[in-house]
Amino acid sequence: MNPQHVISIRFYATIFGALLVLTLSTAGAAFIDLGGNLNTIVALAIATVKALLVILFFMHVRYSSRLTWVFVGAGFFWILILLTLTMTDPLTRDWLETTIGR
Amino acid sequence: MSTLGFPLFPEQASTMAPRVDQLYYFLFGVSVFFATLILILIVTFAVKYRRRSDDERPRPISGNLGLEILWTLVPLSLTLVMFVWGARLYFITFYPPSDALEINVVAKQWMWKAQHAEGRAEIDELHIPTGRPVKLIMTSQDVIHDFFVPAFRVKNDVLPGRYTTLWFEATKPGAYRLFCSQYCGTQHSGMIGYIIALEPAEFQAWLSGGATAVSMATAGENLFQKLGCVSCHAPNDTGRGPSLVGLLGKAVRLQSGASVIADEDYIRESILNPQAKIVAGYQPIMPTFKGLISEDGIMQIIAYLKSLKREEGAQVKK
Amino acid sequence: MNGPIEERRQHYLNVNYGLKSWLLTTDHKRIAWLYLIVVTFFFFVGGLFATLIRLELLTPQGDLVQAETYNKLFTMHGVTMIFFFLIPSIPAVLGNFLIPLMIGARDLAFPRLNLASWYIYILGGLFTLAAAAAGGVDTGWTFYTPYSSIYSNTHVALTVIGIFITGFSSILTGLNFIVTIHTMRAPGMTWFRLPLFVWAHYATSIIFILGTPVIAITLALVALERLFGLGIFNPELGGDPLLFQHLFWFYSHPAVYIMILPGMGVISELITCFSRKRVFGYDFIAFSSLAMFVSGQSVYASMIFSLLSMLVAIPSAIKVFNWTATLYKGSISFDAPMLYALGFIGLFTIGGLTGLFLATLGVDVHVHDTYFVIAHFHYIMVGSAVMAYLGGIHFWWPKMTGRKYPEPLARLAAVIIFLGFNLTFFPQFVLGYLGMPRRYHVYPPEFQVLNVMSTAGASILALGYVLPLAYLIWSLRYGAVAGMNAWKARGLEWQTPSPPPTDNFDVTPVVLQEAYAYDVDEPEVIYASEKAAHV
Amino acid sequence: MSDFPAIHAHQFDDAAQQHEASWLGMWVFLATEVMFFGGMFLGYLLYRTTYPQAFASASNHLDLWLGTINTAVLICSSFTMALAVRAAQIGQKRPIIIFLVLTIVLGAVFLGIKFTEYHVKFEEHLVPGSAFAYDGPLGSSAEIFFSFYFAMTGMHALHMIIGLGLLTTLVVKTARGRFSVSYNTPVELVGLYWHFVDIVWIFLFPLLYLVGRHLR
Repeated sequence: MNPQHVISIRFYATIFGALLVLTLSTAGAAFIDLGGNLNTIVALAIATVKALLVILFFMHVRYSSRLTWVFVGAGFFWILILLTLTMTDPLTRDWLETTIGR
Repeated sequence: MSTLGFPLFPEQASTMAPRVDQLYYFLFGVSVFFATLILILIVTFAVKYRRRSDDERPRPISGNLGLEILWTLVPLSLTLVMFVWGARLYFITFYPPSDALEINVVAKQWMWKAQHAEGRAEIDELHIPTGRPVKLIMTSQDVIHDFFVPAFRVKNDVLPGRYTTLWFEATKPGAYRLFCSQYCGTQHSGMIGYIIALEPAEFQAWLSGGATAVSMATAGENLFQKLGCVSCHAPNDTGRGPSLVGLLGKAVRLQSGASVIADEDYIRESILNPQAKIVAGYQPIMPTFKGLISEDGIMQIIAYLKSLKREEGAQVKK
Repeated sequence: MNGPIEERRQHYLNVNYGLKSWLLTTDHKRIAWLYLIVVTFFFFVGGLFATLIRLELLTPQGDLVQAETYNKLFTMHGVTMIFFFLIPSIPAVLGNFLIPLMIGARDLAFPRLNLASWYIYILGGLFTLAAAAAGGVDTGWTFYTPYSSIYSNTHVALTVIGIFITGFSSILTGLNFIVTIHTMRAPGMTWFRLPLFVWAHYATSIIFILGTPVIAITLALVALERLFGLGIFNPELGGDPLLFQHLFWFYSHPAVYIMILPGMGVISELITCFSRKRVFGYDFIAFSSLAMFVSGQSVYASMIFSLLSMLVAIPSAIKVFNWTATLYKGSISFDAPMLYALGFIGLFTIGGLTGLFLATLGVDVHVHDTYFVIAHFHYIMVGSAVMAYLGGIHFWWPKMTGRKYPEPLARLAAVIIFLGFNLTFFPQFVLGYLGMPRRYHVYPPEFQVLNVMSTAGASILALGYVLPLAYLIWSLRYGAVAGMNAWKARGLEWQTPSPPPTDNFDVTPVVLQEAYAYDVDEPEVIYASEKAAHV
Repeated sequence: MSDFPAIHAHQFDDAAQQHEASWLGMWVFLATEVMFFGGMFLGYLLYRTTYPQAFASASNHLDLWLGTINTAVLICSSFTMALAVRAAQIGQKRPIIIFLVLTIVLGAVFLGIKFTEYHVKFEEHLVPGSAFAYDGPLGSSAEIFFSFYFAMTGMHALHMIIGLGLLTTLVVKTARGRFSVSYNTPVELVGLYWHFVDIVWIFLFPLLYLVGRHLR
């Protein structure tokens, strides 16, 4: 772990700029009908990129120990488990009733 | 009944009961085997290797890979057997035979209301014929309840805002206890009753007995007229709403492009929350009937719509 | 004190006196005592509720208490026992006291946070007690919506807020343990030299930090729904009544492992010490702890849930077999902690095997929500977890207090508890398969004989629980003085005086071997002090 | 690790160990926080798949302009926070205070805008409960959307308020000269917390404000 890694102001400003541009583009993209679920996917993809920029650079994870990576990963991995496992019920509920039930 | 003066096993009174009991005996056997094995090992070791002097320094044994694999794989394969067996049984309990006799059940704090298609309704009692599969279509008016008949080994949650089903086939006549097994408030333990299984002939006699009951489909038809449904949902597709003839079980294309199977839940939702799923080609103009129709009423309308299906939609009376 | 005058050695108990020195302490050992006192209080409060429940069920009619009261009794029993006794018991008392001692640290990583956790726990407890005093709550400890959110007119919000607050106590304790175990191990204390007790607490802590917040927010949403009319669980608006159950069981199914894992850690220490053997299959026990928490993650979709519940049985089975194998060719003595440990193995075996009935879908349909479930989880939570807790308290009592408890009485209590427990809960398996639903205030008369047996067992069990309370308090003053290593155990916690000094070790220990080296004569061989290592 | 001072709490061997423990502790705490918000995100996801149209139309009742501006404000505050941490790393006292105060101001602006939005929703009877009134179709499912809106943004705002409290104590501590090149862990940790709260908003913004914009 090297938390004392000092990042230059220029670099911070670049990340900051990127975040602002992404914010505007996500707001803009929302007005275009991309059809289907694509709007949501694009919006969440942009949000994920923004979150990664903040985590990696503002939060210095890019320069941190493996242990930090593990806990950052664990948090997000676990939320994925929560989401997928729980969604299996409502998603398969219809599936069971319509596909097998007939 | 056992010789102890109290029962150890519940009565077997449905086609499901022996099947569940078979699996239960299997699990029981496995459990007894392993519990005895552990008990014997512990007692043997405890006696044989009891400390005889305080100076004993037994040689360390750090483990044995073969044993570890053995006692990982044996339980694993046994549990897989249990899983597959249990899952197969579950599928049987989950999917009612298509020729089942349908009875509607509405649960509310703290009573069971059942209504037969022919019109007879009963409270905290349910008359059924033996030797014929019976399918219950259940919903709750308030909290979550659970319909449980131990002698039949069946049980299912009864949820508000949704239909759940339960099916069984009674094998011998008699009165069997019905419990609510999902805690539902103060009088939860009073929400009990009896399932009365009758020989088919007796059941028919019972059905036609009682006061001059109107069949559910007829009651539903009356409601259909009274609430003005008929003014939009004409039998031919000429109304402002889609025709409902032969609707149940059919796939419906929605405005959103998706398509759904028009089951009981769909009908119920369309009555209470009409804007949720708009049929392709129609305007979202239907008002909600929330507060204007009871759960029983919805079930009657569904029964009516089902009757339309059976009669090939010939006769929607004006 | 008679006998030779003892040198006045300074230790954590006599370093300073007065209420303030306890209530503002940051010493993990004193905080463990603070927890011990409150946890014991809640255990007996919950036990009182249980007694009333069993008395009511003596007869089929509802003659002792009204239905409303009965429903409040079983709800308050569940809430106090689960959230205020079982979850904090072993981690917050024994874990708090022992983890730094076992890994050779001077304290937990965040001592003030540790004290704060206790105050948060107290605050949550006060809310819940206030709810009980104000008239109680009748939803069942599971708080199923929409009954809890709309229909119940008891003090749901107050209780739920109490549990919400207490959740943060668990989260902070878990956080403290994780950081401590990661960063504060003594030189030479590698991961695979850690006692299994520490491994078990590591796995438990992970469930604390990843599972507890989900239940916290779920209960908070129920409270918001009651207080401000939010409509997330309201079926009138199209809310999904099962959403609550998904979120609730995401935590509560692993929570079963929160309650049992630390107990398993305790048992691993007891079995090894009293059979003087290295634990059989250390790695398998260590990894099965982690495997349990992974496969314990619950879903409500029946198929996957069933499969995961089946899979979680495997690590449990592995543990039981390994403990049994540890006895093989050992040198077994039958002190009270060992009796508890052996009782644990027996009861846990029954509890685990009956869990398979619930995991098997076809049978679960029948036994779900009946007394079968009640019996099963009492075998796990009371039969196993409480047995482990009591075994652990007895085992480490000389370390915590510097005193010995009266051994014959303790053995008697262990036997009484074991017999009373089985008489109480075994009939409930039969009741469950017969179809007696849980949470029934009145029940059909054909179930009475088994219920009478259960109530009779409960009175024996109650005696078994009061007995240790009495003699342990007695031993605080009159017990024989215990030496540094009362059981000739090999763990690091036994290589420092009893009671330990405030900083746990006078010199930072250097660990050369794992905690189960029972083949050597003198434990001093294992732990060299820093100085010795340098020489 | 010679740049750490010898001062550290008694339970630690040295300042490096203390720093490692604090840093890890904060990340473990954030993992907890992820799950905390995760429960709500899950509920949201579940309902959104059940009532896609209601969620889309209800989301159009939120003010996109204020939402976008607020996102930008929060990102600015994250930027100033990052600069405050940087200033602490290189031991410049005045810049730390300036950037912390800027962060506080931006955080307060965010909350101000948020509460303006809440007020408007209250006036429009879009707060769930007995006074809820929704003119379009799908009223009841829309009420669920607004339940999530208030629960999620409310919980987020609560985190912001806690963050502002933490930042204020940091300003006081910095002014008293508590931090230096060798000891600035609290600034670093509050920074982590603040960025985390920012990330939560980064996900809340598209999920709440942008759902149905293209269907208008």
